[in-house]
Amino acid sequence: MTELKKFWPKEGPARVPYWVYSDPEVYQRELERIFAGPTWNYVGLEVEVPRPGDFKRTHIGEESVVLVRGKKGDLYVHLNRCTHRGLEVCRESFGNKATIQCPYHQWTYDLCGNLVGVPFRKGVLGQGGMPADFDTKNHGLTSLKVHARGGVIFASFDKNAVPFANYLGETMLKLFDRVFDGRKLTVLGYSRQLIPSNWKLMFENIKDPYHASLLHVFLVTFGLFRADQKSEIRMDSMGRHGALISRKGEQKAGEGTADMASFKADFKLKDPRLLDPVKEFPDANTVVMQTIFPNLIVQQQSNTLATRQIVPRGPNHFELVWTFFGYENDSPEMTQRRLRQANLMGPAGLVSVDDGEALCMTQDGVRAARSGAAVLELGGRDCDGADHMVTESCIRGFYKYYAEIMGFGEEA
Amino acid sequence: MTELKKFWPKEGPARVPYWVYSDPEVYQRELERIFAGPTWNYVGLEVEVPRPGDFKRTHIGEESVVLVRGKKGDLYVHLNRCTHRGLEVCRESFGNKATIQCPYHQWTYDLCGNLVGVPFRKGVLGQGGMPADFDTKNHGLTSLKVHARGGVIFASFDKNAVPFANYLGETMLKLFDRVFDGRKLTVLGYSRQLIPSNWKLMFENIKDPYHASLLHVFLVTFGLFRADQKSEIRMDSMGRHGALISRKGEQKAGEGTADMASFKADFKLKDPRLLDPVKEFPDANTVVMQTIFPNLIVQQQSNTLATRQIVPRGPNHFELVWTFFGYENDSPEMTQRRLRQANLMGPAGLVSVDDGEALCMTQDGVRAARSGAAVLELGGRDCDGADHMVTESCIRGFYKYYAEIMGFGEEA
Amino acid sequence: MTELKKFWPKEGPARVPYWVYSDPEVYQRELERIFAGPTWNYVGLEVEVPRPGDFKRTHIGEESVVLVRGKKGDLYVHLNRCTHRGLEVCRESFGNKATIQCPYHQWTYDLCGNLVGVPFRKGVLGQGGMPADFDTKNHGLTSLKVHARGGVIFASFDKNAVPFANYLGETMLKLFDRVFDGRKLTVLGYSRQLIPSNWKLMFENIKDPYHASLLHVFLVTFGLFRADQKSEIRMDSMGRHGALISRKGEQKAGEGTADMASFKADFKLKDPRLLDPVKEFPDANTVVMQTIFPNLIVQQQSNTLATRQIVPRGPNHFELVWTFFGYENDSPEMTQRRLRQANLMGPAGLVSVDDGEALCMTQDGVRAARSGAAVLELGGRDCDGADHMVTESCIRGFYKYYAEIMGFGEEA
Amino acid sequence: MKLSSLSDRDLRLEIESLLTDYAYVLDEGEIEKWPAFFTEQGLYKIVSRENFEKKLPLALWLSESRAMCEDRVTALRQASVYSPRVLRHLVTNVKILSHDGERVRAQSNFAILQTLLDGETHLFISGKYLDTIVSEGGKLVFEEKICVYDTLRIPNSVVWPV
Amino acid sequence: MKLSSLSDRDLRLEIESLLTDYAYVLDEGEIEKWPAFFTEQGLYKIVSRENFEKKLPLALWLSESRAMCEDRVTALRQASVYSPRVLRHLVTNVKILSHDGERVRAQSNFAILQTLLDGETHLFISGKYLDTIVSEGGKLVFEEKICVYDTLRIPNSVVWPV
Amino acid sequence: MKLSSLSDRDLRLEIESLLTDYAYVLDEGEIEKWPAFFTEQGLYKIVSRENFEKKLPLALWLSESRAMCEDRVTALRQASVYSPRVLRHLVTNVKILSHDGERVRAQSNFAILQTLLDGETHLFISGKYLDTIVSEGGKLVFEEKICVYDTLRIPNSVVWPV
Ligand code: FES
Ligand code: FES
Ligand code: FES
Ligand SMILES: [Fe+3]
Ligand SMILES: [Fe+3]
Ligand SMILES: [Fe+3]
Repeated sequence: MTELKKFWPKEGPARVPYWVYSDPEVYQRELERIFAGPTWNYVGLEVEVPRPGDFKRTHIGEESVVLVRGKKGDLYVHLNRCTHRGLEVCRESFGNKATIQCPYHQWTYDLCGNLVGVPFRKGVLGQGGMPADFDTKNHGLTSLKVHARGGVIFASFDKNAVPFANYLGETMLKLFDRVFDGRKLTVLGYSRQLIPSNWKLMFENIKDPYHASLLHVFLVTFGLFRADQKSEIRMDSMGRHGALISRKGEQKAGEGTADMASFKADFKLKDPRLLDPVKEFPDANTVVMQTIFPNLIVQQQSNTLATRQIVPRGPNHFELVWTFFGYENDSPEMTQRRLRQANLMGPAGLVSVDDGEALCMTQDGVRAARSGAAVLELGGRDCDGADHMVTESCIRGFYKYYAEIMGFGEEA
Repeated sequence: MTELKKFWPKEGPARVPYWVYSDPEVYQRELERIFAGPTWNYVGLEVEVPRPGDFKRTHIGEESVVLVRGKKGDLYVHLNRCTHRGLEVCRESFGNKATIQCPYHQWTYDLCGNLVGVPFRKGVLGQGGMPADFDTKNHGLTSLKVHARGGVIFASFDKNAVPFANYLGETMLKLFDRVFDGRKLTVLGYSRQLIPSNWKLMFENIKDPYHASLLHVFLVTFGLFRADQKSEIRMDSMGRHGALISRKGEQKAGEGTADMASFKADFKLKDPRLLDPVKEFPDANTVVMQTIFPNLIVQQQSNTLATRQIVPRGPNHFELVWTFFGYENDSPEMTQRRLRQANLMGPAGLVSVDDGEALCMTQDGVRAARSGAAVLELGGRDCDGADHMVTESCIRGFYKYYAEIMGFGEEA
Repeated sequence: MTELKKFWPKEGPARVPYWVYSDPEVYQRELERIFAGPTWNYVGLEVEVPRPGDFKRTHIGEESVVLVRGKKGDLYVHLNRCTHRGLEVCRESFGNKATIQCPYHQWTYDLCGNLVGVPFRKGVLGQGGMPADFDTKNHGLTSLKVHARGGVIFASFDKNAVPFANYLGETMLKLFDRVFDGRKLTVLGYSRQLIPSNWKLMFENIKDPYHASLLHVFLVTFGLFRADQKSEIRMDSMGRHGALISRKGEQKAGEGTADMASFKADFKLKDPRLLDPVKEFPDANTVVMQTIFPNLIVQQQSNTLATRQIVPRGPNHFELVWTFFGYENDSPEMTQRRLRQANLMGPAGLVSVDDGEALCMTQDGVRAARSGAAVLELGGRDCDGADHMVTESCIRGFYKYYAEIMGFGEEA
Repeated sequence: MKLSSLSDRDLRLEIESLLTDYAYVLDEGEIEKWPAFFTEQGLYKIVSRENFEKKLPLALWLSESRAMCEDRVTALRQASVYSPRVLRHLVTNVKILSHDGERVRAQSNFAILQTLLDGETHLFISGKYLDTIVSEGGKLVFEEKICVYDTLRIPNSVVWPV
Repeated sequence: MKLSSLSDRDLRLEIESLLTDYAYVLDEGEIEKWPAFFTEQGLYKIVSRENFEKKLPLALWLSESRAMCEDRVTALRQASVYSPRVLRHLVTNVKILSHDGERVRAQSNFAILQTLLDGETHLFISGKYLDTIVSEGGKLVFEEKICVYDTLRIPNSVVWPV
Repeated sequence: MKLSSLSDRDLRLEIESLLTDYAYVLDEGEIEKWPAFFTEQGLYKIVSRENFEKKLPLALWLSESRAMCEDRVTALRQASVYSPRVLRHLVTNVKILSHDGERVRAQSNFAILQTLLDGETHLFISGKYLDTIVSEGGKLVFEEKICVYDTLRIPNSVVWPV
């Protein structure tokens, strides 16, 4: 570990020094302390690996891992690295295998990660082979701690990670269970994009209700998310997880729209099927966007549901993997509705395109900065939840926790 | 600032250690001490932003900046970075705006850079908003020091930069004023290229009369620039700016052409309109190539006039932006002549192509060098001007100043 | 030289810490201590530069060099860098020149590398020129130490490099002379590929008989190289050079094939001309793959002969240059046989494709590793030769020497 | 134009022209003309090769009607925030998959080059068009256009139609 | 189809179709259909521009018969280890070099785009096809197909035929 | 060939052949044949999309006559210093913009791939050709050829004609 001489501005979480977005050493520490640290990382949905032997290749931080369904239906997440000479064993996104075999020298692991086959271990024609004291027990795949809840699977590199429920905390857990309520999920499809910005800007974006009322003409115009609607900001006690909750209003001017240049009263859809939401959750909320530290966003925007997984790719890029899903008992009409509303989200989404661009512009803005910091003062300087969305507290909470886990002292 | 343990060879400016061309830490220091230091950087021409609200996006070092014409015709150069969360605000090369608005949360700045609009500043429906002590005065765009002369605009990050006229010095100022003599300019067009070499090699090239008589068959053959012609090398007192001045001769062999393998006596143009120069400046000089530290070349080669702006892009690349111009009162024939002669210059220019290639070959030559230095001994080892072009003094002057501003001590 | 705080695992050469494959500082030290160190580097074949003035541009480490045939038939290897201002002088892969002239200012070197021409050295019209004490003797091209044996040319940056024969050692020399036995060679063609892995993985691969019986279905199936065949592993006394030697068997199941999942008994060629080897060397060996530290593989696989030159390109890539050759007195049938068998080798080779992929997968597997090491225990933990191929000793030998020359201490 | 009266070769030439006209409006930024390339109930989808091969129904973008295409255009013009970009379509390898008198199924390869603010041109995405084409009012239009893209890791956003 | 009965223009159109069909089986992964594009004694070579210009005989891959192509297919399916990849051929600029009643020599440009596991699409290799085409059993096939590639530094391996 | 006697489709096919022949001489390095593609007073310009859209007159290269093209060739052969390079033109999406009996205006897309000394092939520049074509002595030639390139940040130099 390099010694990082970085100090947080004395204003605390109301400032984010620009070096967090592009410094390569900061990024290395993030990989170590955050993604390989005492966190729970999203790896997939149970329904993606329904049968024994099913596997999915994915990433935590920059490490390639394999999510595997064991023989008895149990779940494993292994580091995707042969213990012999380091080859990335699994090279398909999805599949089914009885065992995991490395192509190079065909060392073979069972689904639990135990090394069960070493060719020529006893030699050939009495010659060579592994030493007598070679013990396959010491050479199994590195396996991570795994936890599944409501059909969603998380893994941790840290064997001492706190239990997942404690990690989320009560408030966040309730919101998580709202979508993942035990019904079986159906994957509708994937989208993958490489966004040219630091991964944390994605989290900021989803924790940021401020921009939604201003940047997203589409959301504002059709009342899908707007500052003058009933809404809430919620966080866990440490500030790392968060949620933006909102209720759809009408497409009409309200108080506050004066400030919203984005409101276009005369924009009407020619094919209104695009916006034909139906209520499907017990509460009246129409949008709940939840961020689960460090790599997951759970999106419920009207009837479009998705997990968004964040995979950092150096300080200046991250990959965003969208898994759109529904419930097994969805009617065909409901499925079609979800698919249609998906037009708002993803790499070509009417709303998400704005965010991808904003993130790219931010990275372009801060990359060359030799000093300076973002200013987070909307709604005060605290890190508390709120019953409105005119605050950046949720982002402040995130950076408060971030500075802690990263071990950044304060500027003198 | 990292501590750079780099020492200049004891031969002084007669040597240029190869690490100046590719070391990433040297490059970072250049961005800090040179481009963001007490220097005047070219940003554009007045005629590019003629009316109030006109803007141009460009770069100083790696920083994106916006040149803006204010309401009263005054000029501003702002750092192109929203003071809220760092977004690169302006994303068009040119345009006209009444105010500068960031798309992310629509913070709005007036043309002078003052923050004049913060949506939801007072909250919405009585909730949220900025803290009472939030003062927009503290959150205006960062503005640079600006100076315009003869229709050319320069900016400095350093509020204490010496006045532009002093910065140039008398000799250089006179040459500058020769081209920018107060007549209104017309932009004929832009060319932009990414040259795979360190930015300083571009300066060396233009301060180097040695190569012109040897590399450029075209110049030599048609007598446009040749070692045996009447010529001068001029510099400011510090050596950072320079000029190569020459008078066209005939296409015939002279003394000195013996050394010029490039001279092709039998090369005749089939369409002679390409070389149909007319005298247009009071003096007899037909070529004046002026380098203004750290990012500008002013080119007068016969009747083709251009500014060439240098934008470094890492140690191994730089962008070269050519702005070809004429004078407002040029006749159509003169404009056409300038356009035709532009065939010699730019990314596809009959002469400039040689330079682009030479720069690329030099970078390829020095990139892998673990030691060694360029040798600059033509014309002696001094850094003085001369009445001929058989000298590398102008490059030596440049590196003498460079070693100083970069703070490189001498080798023990 | 940066101070590298890297320590080798205490298990010694039975472990290879993953940082050797991707750490940029380790890579820099390799360029310095290995490629520019007391090693002999392959640069080409005599037959590639048969006549005086013939040259070939190639690379040692990342340095560009030119192999030149002098006027008297002598051989030179010069650093491809003009001593004036560093330009890469020679920009063609092959050619013939009377002198070496730099295009920038036309400094001219004779084939031995002496500076013989400096334009305007005496000035022009009595002005400028080089200082009186400028001595061309001090500005010749940097020339490397050269040694040719059996038509193969090697060069060393280190003037004190031990004689080539000593460098190879008796055992290796004999194997080298087996192929390069004095007959004149004919180049059949080149293949060049950029493999996305660390260069050392290429050496591991060729020193690794373990994988050949498992990864290469083609080799195994047709009995071209298989663990149950008569074979040997040989090394020089330091472990840096090595050879895998094997004798073709039948395409039938043997003891040991039980472990070889790759064996496909029913795979028959429809056009058997692809595998129509004839014996051409005095001994009974059908495969000899020799690795000569640090940049050469000599391949004799049945009748396909090639040198494979390794050019590192950063820690994560290397270029592999294949020169397929035969002997001048080959019959047309023999030439055609070599060309046909070349289908097994090279960037599209039925066998080599597997290796390219395995290397890429290994780099992908180890790149993100923050700790860990490859395990090399097949055949024990020693670094000795063997009369079978069920051992990784040849790789262990390589890393034993590598740790030494790189100066890595052992972990506490 | 009557599809039934065209030979296979003529059909290919006509479809090449259609695809050229289609790409032209996108490259030239005349996006308002884009919806007219579809039938009123035309289906337009941009689908990843991954979803396509797994038969997962999600599209990157889905238009179930010409009107939905028009809504996309309006949104692009009035509601979306994005930096300037220039596209360049290379459409090649046009192949008739099947046809009867009514409709033709054709496949072609596309590569879209994109130039962003920095002025560098990059390969943006590639893939194949799977088109069902009919003749309406004397001109060819898409009854269905499925753009199956290879580029699973999309470079940022797909702002314009493919 | 009789070559001798075709005009130059029709010939070009037919060869374009042939090249499209050829690229189609490679892009779609239907490699088993690939050998049928050659005559029984058909010559197929992938050659670097360097070897081609120096007249060095080495090929990256050499098939001296359709059977050798079939062996390559079998090896690819059963004997080779490689990560998944998706190819996209752009074949353009088809030019008839010469023809008599029997055979046509044609040249065309190709660029192959490749998408590997990470989902990014890269320009893999480019070059020209130098084809000698004959008509057999009513369809055009390659008597000789020389793929001269520009990309001297090949990005890793050429797994599939070009 | 008489332009007036050609149908739209035939015209497109002829222009495709012309563009293929044009790219062929550049890809093959037969640059001496390049000027003959222009009329004696032919106008050839390489223009950035930026200048083109702003109606700024500057060209990267301007030939006002076939003779000026010939001068460029002579300069390239005798007067310019540059490293070896290989070009590969992909010319696609040919579209007739307008035509009368005398001249045709056509647009097409181009992408030029470049392979330099290191052997890697890169997308060099892309853009569109805006051509005015006439028939002279039985063959089609350019009365005007405007190459509008998208790639504002050119990778080093444009040595060869586009
Ligand atoms: S690297 Fe996996 S078996 Fe050897
Ligand atoms: S980042 Fe500019 S307004 Fe928020
Ligand atoms: S750099 Fe070679 S002669 Fe000047
Ligand atoms: Fe958003
Ligand atoms: Fe020059
Ligand atoms: Fe191998």
